Amino acid sequence: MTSVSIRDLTLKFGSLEVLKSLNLDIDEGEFLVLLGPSGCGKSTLLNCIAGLLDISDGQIFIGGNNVTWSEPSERGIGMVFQSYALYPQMTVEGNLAFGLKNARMPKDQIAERIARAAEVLQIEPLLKRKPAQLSGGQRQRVAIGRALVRDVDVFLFDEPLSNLDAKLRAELRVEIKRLHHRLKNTMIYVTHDQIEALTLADRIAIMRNGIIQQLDTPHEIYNRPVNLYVAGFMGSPGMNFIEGDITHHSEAAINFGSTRIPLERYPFIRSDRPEKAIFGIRPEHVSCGAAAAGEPFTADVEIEVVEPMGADTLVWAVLDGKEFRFRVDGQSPLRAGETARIGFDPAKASIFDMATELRL
Amino acid sequence: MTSVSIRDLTLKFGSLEVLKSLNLDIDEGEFLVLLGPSGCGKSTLLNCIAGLLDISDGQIFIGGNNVTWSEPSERGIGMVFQSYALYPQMTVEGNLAFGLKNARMPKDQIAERIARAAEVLQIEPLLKRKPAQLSGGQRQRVAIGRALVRDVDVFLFDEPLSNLDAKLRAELRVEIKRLHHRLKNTMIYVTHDQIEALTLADRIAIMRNGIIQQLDTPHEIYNRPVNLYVAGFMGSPGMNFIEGDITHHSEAAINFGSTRIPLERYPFIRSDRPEKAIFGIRPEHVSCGAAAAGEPFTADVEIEVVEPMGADTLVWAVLDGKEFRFRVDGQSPLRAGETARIGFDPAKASIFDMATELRL
Amino acid sequence: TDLEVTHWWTSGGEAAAVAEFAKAFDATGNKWVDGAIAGGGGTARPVMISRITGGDPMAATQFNHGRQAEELVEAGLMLDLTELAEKEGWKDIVNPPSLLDSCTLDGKIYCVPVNIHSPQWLWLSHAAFEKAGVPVPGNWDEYVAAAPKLREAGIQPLALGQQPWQSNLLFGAVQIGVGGLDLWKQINLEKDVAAASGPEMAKVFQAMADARNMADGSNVQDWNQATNMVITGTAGGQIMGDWAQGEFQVANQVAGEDYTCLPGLGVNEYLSTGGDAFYFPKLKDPEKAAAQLELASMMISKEAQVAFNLKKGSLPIRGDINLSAANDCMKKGLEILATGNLLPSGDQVFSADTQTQFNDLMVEFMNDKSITPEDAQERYAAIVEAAD
Amino acid sequence: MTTTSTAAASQRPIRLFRNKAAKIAAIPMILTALVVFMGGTIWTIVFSFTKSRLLPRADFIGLDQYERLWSSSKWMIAIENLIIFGLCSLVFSLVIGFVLAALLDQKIRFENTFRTIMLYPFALSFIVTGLVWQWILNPDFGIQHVVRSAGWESFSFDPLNNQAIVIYGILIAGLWQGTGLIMCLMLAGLRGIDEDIWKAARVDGIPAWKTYIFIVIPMMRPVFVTTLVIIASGIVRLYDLVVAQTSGGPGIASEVPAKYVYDAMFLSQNLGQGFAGSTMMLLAVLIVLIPWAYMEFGGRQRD
Amino acid sequence: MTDVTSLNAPHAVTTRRLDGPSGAKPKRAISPRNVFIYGTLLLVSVYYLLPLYVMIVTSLKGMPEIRLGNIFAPPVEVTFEPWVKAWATACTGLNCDGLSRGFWNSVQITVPSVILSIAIASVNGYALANWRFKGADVFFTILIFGAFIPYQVMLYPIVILLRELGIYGTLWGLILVHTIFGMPILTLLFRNYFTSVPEELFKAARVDGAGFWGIYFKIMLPMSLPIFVVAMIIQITGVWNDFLFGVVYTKPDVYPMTVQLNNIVNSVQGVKEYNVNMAATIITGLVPLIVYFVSGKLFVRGIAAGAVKG
Ligand SMILES: Nc1ncnc2c1ncn2[C@@H]1O[C@H](COP(=O)(O)OP(=O)(O)OP(=O)(O)O)[C@@H](O)[C@H]1O
Ligand SMILES: Nc1ncnc2c1ncn2[C@@H]1O[C@H](COP(=O)(O)OP(=O)(O)OP(=O)(O)O)[C@@H](O)[C@H]1O
Ligand SMILES: [Mg+2]
Ligand SMILES: [Mg+2]
Repeated sequence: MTSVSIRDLTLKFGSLEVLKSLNLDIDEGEFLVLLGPSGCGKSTLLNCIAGLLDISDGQIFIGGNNVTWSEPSERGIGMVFQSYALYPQMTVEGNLAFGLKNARMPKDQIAERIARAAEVLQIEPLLKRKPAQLSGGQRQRVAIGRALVRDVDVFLFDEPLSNLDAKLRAELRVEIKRLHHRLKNTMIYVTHDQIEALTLADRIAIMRNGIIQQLDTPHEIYNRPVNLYVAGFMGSPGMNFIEGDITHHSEAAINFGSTRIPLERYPFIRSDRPEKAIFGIRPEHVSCGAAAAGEPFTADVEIEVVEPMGADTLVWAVLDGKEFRFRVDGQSPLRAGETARIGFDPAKASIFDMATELRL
Repeated sequence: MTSVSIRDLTLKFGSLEVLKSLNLDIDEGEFLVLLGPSGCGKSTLLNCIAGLLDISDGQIFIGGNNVTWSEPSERGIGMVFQSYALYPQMTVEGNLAFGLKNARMPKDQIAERIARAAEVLQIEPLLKRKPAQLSGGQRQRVAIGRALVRDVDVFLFDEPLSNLDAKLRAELRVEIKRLHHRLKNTMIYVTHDQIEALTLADRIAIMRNGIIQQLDTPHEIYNRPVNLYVAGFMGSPGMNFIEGDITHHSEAAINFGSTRIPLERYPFIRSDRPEKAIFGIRPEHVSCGAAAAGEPFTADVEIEVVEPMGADTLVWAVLDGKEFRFRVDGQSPLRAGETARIGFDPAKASIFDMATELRL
Repeated sequence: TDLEVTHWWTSGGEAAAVAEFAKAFDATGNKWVDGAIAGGGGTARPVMISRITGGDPMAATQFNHGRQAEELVEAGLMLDLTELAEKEGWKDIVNPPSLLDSCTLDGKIYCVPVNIHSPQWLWLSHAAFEKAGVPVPGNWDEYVAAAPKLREAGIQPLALGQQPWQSNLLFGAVQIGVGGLDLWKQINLEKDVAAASGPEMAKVFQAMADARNMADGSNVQDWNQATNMVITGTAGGQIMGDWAQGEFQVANQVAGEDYTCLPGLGVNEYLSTGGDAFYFPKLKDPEKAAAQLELASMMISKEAQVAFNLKKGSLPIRGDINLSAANDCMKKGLEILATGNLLPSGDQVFSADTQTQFNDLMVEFMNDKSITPEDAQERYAAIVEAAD
Repeated sequence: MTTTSTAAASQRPIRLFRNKAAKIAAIPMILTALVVFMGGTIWTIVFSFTKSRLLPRADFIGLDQYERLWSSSKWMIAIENLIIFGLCSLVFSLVIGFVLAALLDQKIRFENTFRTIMLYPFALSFIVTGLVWQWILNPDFGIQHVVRSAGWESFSFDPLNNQAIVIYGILIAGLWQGTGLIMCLMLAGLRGIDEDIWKAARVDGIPAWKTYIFIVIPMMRPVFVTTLVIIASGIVRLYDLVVAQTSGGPGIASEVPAKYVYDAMFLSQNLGQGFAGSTMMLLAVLIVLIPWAYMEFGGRQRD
Repeated sequence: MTDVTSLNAPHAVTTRRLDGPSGAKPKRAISPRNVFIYGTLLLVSVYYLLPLYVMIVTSLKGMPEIRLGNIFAPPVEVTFEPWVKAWATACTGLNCDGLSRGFWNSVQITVPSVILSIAIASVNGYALANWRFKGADVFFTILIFGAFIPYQVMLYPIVILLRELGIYGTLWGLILVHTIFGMPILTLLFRNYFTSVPEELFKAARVDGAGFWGIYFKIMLPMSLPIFVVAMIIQITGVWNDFLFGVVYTKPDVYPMTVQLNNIVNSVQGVKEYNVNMAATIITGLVPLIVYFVSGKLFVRGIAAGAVKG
């Protein structure tokens, strides 16, 4: 059953059309992540769903009801903001109770709800404190708690982790995931951090300029991006892109400079073959040294920069005049200036039409 | 030859001693990264070197000169700030030229310097724009340019990338590294992002509460942290720590629950053996499935959460009652709830005295 | 009944005079609620007008009688006193009758004149002239001639306050004193522009220039500060209305002994008879309306007139009372009043607007030596021409 | 999809009734803006074309009141004074306010004390300010007297009694009262500037005064705009101070438009003339205000 | 590779103290910079304090001393008589009870005026900042325009307005007038302040089901102390010091203190009694001054929070 449905949603700020006739269906209990660069309209979409912005056109359904013109509090949603937006002058308890009091819930019931949420989030010892006395992670939990107590169908998160440092972010990410496992609510989660998106999402919607580019599971999006934009956006370090010409003599291949990459193993999804194409391969799909020998395609590259990143090392190299990055083990002995042998399986690559930028 | 030397530097804000008798020598052309959690005194140290804070005690030498009491502009340093601190009402060119004009440098020489810096940083097309019209990365480059034109010996960077998004951060990181290769200036770089530290640094100084904990190459710091703090601080996801008892019956081993990890392969650096110790192993040093079989130590774990992160997948599991994370390939078929066989080589581990928290 | 009375009489002599009214009114079993607003008519009048037009008027209010309240009367905001006036026969007792005329509009009487003020007086300090070693002058010309001597002795020849109306008052006195009655009438009554720009008038402005020189260095603001200079002998003289008398009295000075007063500057002994009048805004409460009539009746009564005017130093508006207690100066005034050498006051002949223009011109002239008498005369004539 | 077909589309509500509470709450403001400020202004303008005397009367006489206004030397002096006072107080308020703020921003001791000293005059009314300064500047008792009796006989400082400089005498008092607030605004603005800018300038070797002039001041534009609005509104309203200090004297040398208007309305009992003066003043205000409103609302929507 | 232990044992080099400057940069208390800064500030302080000093000194002198001496000289013989007179016995017309009778009137006028005007202006500012409805900016611009209109100009239209409302001459009329004229600048302050409150807070409260008033009272008000202090100070100062409205729109029995002050100052009995005038001036200014001294710190904080953002 769909939990949230958006039909032809259009939103304008004055003459600026931020969301363009957008459609989206989210299943009950699904964890959907909206991912996209800054300014693409993620927050705007979330605010529309929450009812915090008056939409220009279209309809919004939550739990089967048309809530297009309902008040935010009547939509059965809870929202967690980037800055947490805790009410600074209330205690944690007050923060949690505020929404319930507004709904005129009896006192004992409020207490019960708060107790349950506090237990789930393990913030019982904090209930009497004010937000200023909490650490970033604790604030974050309180903010989630505020949505939790209201017993809503849909949770909306607007970059809830981006104000935290890397370590805490990693921990809370897991907590949110655990929470989702436990509660099984529908969750819509905005971020521009792809690690968050990949780790949390059941499905990811990649947005750009108010339009959803691809809506699919993390695995599909990562491995089979539908267009060049998605391919480039996902993955850090980013995919290597090499422009080349497609040839079909005996077998399909892509050529650039004096290099020829055979494509017989590549799973084409389209039957037309444009002449110019862009070949993309992720740095982590490239092997190096001894391991490269077994790959269907091998070549020599000159190493320019070696970036040790602890667990792994990223190598910036040049492949036949083109910049080419690949990832090796953290203990790798590669040095800048050396030449290395690399190899990869074109089956793991993505190829895009140079003109339309769509996947071939 | 040392380029920057710091002797017994002490800095107090009122009664708060932020830097405590700190010593540091930086070689010419070295890229030193100061890494540490927020508030540990990194920026303070940098400001002391730059002469922006009056120190309480100690001496500072730059290029062999005692600059302890010199003005910032006389120290031969250039500084790049987190917020860039570009002069908003001047064009990029104006920003670059302002310091030079002020030093009464002839016009043609200024133009030449700017041209050179602009070329190095590839900001020629931006020279006539104002900072507000630039993107984050471009601003960053201009901020570097401002230091560059002044032709200084030492570059100081105070978290120059932390205001940027992940993608841009990765790109600029490489650019800074290339710049260093080209200019070969001494660079001191403050960050709390360990990836930046690992990729950029010749040496990393890990700070905590105004004290340098470890000063070494990235490789050493990552693989042979001198104490528990450094071990926990470096690496994301962080190292797994397991408390246990060290036994020496036939051979050294660490025990917890019913698990026993043999330590004969571990390169002890100290001869004393405390009873209680903490055993640490990085998630990426753990193998899983078939690969685990070949490792000196193997065990079964229950999988709790699986976090696919694109290239890799992080698995949160339980090893004999303790939380245990390990990293597997991005395409791994592991599911939450399953049991998996893992293994690792204790030679890659780090063991710390529970009392002193120092490496054994 | 409590009646609120607003006025701007707050100087020593004035306040004492008002107290007489209040006492008399309280004696009738009513209560005088005093609403004094200091700072002169400029501060007080907006309050009065606002309150009357705002629909929450006081029970009685001071105006200079003349044209100041004309429009309020026309707008029907003022209580008609005709009935009371007829009953008490005001027409017969008010002298000069022009005072009552000023209260009359379309044959109805709207105000009670309470005193006669004549502004054309020159007050001279005996002490000052003694110090300078010149006899006390008997007229304007002697005074002007004595001025340099006064200056030599370190005495301010002529005291003049900064407020604009004081300069205009000085001008009015010089006009009648130097220019004479005919010229005065041509200009003020007939609004004869030719006369205003003629040679006779030029003499007046020359005299004003003399006065300007004599007043040079006088830094005080208020009229009674200037009077105080005469009282203390730091100034030789002041041209001020008869109300200055009250200040001399408060200072226990005796006319003829400590100071001399010269009506019409001692040249042409004419006095213009302006004065203060009380108006009674219409009130809704009938009880108050009755009390208003009592108040009006009290103000014009003999006893009140005597008591009030003695304190204030002004002349009573009734010809039928005997002011034996009056001092030297007051008696001079009463004599002139009796001979009928009277003129209407500026407030009666010119609108407040024109008056203000005169004020501005005169104060500018008196303070700015770069304005020649000729320039001033030209501008004066222009105002006369535009006057309505 | 089940949802689209079954659920009845909820009606788009009428625009006027969205955020009803907000609109109701804004009624006092709307009424004030429309009835008092707009209404009063229009009423004033309309009656400036009439011959109204003591009471407003719809007795239209065209532009006569304006002709008289502009041929009146008092008005001309008033305008001239306003321009002098306005320019000087604008420049001096900003300069003094900024310099003081900059001094206080030097991490000095007793900052609170100094700030309070500079700010307290703002708590006093213009009447009080005028009175005190009248007293201090009085040549017979005040500074001039004191200096002279100290032996310097020829010393002359009597701004309130000297036509040529009387407006500066008023300026002294005006600045005394107003600069404290300006200083506070500037101080707040300075504190809002990114520390790093200062550091960057120091590293670049730029002296402090240059940093202020070329970098900090341009960055404080919003503060200057707010400050300008506050100063300008004070200048246009200048009235009480003049009345308390000089009543427009000596002569009419310190007349200002607001006083001209007041006098015309209540002393001359010539409302029409007063309204004409007001209209001219309002016109001047609009000239100041329109650029501000444009900057405030025209350029950007919301930041 | 560095020896790990070197971190804990002092490095060979570091023990050797090199020549040259060491330790904190020497700072002289009397540097040219400090002389300039403190000198200027002290000089300026004299300018600001002089009038207060003159007021106080003069108010403690007797008239003879004033006439003879110099206004800056401290009183030879301290007398509190002028204070007593100013407070209790100075005459205006017939009433000889000094400022005392105006004091309570002023309090009665100030308290409700301040409360009402701040209440309305804060709601306005809140509505403008957080609930931007169509046309709001237009009204706001008009309101700001109102900040420039000289009070004298509006005297007449307001008389008519109050008359039509039927509250002319009542305390409520005066309160309304103060509210109206305080509205522009206060609304500007509040609007700027509320704009600087994170919008997310407002959104969170809406999601939590709070309405316009709920958000205002429960969220916005509790966190607006600094700006309320600023508004309070400005409004107390304005209302307390007001003379024109107090005298035009009320009656003698509720005239504020400033009317008595004006009367005392402008009623000259022979010579001006400067000592009484000064005492009266100080007494009248005392309330706003105290408010300033007590809450000065919050004032600056509030200004920083509310006024500076354009
Ligand atoms: N109130 C507004 N008025 C006008 N334009 C707006 C408004 N709010 C947002 N926008 C514009 O709408 C676009 C989308 O904004 P939105 O906040 O949804 O981006 P986002 O994807 O959430 O970005 P971020 O990752 O930076 O939060 C942006 O171009 C922004 O400038
Ligand atoms: N001006 C100051 N006055 C008093 N204490 C200060 C001042 N500046 C910094 N501190 C304190 O000194 C300590 C170190 O601050 P510093 O800015 O050097 O930290 P940091 O390592 O740069 O942190 P971050 O990563 O957050 O930038 C902190 O505890 C901070 O509170
Ligand atoms: Mg957003
Ligand atoms: Mg820092």
